[in-house]
Amino acid sequence: MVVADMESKNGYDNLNTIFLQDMDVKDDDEIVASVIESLLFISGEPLSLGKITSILEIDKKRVKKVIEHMKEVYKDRRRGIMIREINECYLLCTKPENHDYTKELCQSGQKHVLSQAAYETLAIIAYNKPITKAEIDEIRGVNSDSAIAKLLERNLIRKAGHVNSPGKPILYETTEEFLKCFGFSSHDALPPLE
Amino acid sequence: MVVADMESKNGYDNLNTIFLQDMDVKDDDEIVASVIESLLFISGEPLSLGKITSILEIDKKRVKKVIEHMKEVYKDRRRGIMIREINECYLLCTKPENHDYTKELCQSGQKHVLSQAAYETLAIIAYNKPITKAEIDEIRGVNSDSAIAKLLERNLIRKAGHVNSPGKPILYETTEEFLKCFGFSSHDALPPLE
Amino acid sequence: MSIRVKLEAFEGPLDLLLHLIDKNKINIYDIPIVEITDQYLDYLFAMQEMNLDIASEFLLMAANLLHIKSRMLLPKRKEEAEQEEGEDPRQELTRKLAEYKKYKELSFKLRELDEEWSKVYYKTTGIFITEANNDSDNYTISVSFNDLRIIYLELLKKRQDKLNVRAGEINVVVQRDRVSIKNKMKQIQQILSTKGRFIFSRLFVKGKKSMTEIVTAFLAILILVKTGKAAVEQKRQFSDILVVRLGKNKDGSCRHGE
Repeated sequence: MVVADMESKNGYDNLNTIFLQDMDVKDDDEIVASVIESLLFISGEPLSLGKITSILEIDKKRVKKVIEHMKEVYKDRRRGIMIREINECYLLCTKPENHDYTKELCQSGQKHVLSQAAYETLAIIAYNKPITKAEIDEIRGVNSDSAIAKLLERNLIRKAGHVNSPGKPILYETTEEFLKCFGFSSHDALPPLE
Repeated sequence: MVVADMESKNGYDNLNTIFLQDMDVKDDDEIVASVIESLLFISGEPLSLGKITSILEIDKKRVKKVIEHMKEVYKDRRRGIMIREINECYLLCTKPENHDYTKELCQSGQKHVLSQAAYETLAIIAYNKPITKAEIDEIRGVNSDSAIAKLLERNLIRKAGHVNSPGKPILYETTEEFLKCFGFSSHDALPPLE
Repeated sequence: MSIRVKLEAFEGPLDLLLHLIDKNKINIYDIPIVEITDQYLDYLFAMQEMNLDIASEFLLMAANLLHIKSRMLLPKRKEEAEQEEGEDPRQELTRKLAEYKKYKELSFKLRELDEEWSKVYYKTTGIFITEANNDSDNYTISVSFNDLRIIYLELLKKRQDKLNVRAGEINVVVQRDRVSIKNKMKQIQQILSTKGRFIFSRLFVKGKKSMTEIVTAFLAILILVKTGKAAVEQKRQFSDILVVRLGKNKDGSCRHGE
């Protein structure tokens, strides 16, 4: 690469000293961590374990191990970002405790609060997916049409096929957006029911 | 509120432990560093010292001091990102030594490529700004219309007024985006020609 | 007023029943069905009085409660009582209430998590890398600034006399209007030695294309043609004049143009 040939000059943010480092991912977990941080930083979307593994060309177990270690390191209070895991995909986000400051940069606009009905419906779907509207209505004891519409609109739930019975009722399930919005790393990470 | 009564459950990324931290920027540089990292992370644009200062409500000198310290900390080889300074504005970017890996994420759509004509034109403008198109054409010996258009579109150069002569030719100069792309902290930091 | 707000806030009959159970500090597994039914009906009457739209589910539950109540009050025949040992008429209601209660509590948990995690922000834009150009114009390369510097130095070597070395002196440079045939010849030869050919009109800076300069350049080219150092081609009348190098290169080789 061209960059490697750069001779030492002032004014480029000490880029040269950085270049002196030897890069070999093969035998250095520190470099693996550095590359993962770079990758997560540029990726807007959650980055899958598979993708990271294929870019680094090292095995999944090692990537996972390094990421777990990184998560610990990010807990340092000097850090303003952290790693989130969603269904074996990873992404960076700001730490919630900095919200008083970060919110000033993000004109969050209107708060997207859901209704109590929507939260109840969401809870029922999350723990019983896939589930039909009739079953949800049965548990809630009341019609859940508008709650389901709202949740679909917010992409927190999605249709997951039909039941093979008369009327072919639609099944619903929670989405990855649900995991992202509610801080779960996977559907298995939901708090136990009882 | 009901929420407050909820007991601690496993399975949601230990957010609760994070929330336990007390936040007071006023007397803790570590928290200032954390907030700055959060802010730089979410800001797509370079963030000015003034903006950071106004959000944190602490004085500029302290912000600068913390950022200087952070820059040192980012040199840790485990880190994959670093702080760039451009005209008293700051932004996060990936470390260049991870380029072999990061480029794989940025393939189609985000590669750092311009035509030879555009690079020549850019080099001429960088060292001679402000400069007219005619002068650029003269140096290159060919018409630079499309190169200039491309550079303008990429926001690497901008119009910098007119020459006070017949025809009022437009003057061009390089932008902050240019500094950002080529790793300079200010125009004074360009490598000397000889 | 407060009762009205309360009524509208109930998500459904189960929610209302849970409220009553909670208010009366009742064990959900041993509901005093007579009291609860009476209270439930009171709420419905209140709703009716306030002309609230009572959802059919509320009425259905009322019927259900009354049915359970009647079954509880009716004396059972002996064998029937033995048969139904353990099968409490309230059982189905209790099961439903317990199930709903579970999700209602979870919904509070979700609300809490939603609030907390909305304090987290994700990166959306601002990648450090510039966008690719999809145009077909020339080849593409990836460079550092040092490469730019080299590109520039090469250009500089080729066209040394054409450069205003320091930024800021631009106005002087642009307004420079002194042209001599000798300088023009030198300039043209320099262009020819690097490019091999050029289009006559491109020789001029648009803003300062003074008549003197055009004439001077034209004369310079005529001299070069006359001395065998250049040739001119013009495809049609008034079309651009192409100036082509003739004669030797620095290395002694002889070529015509590029």
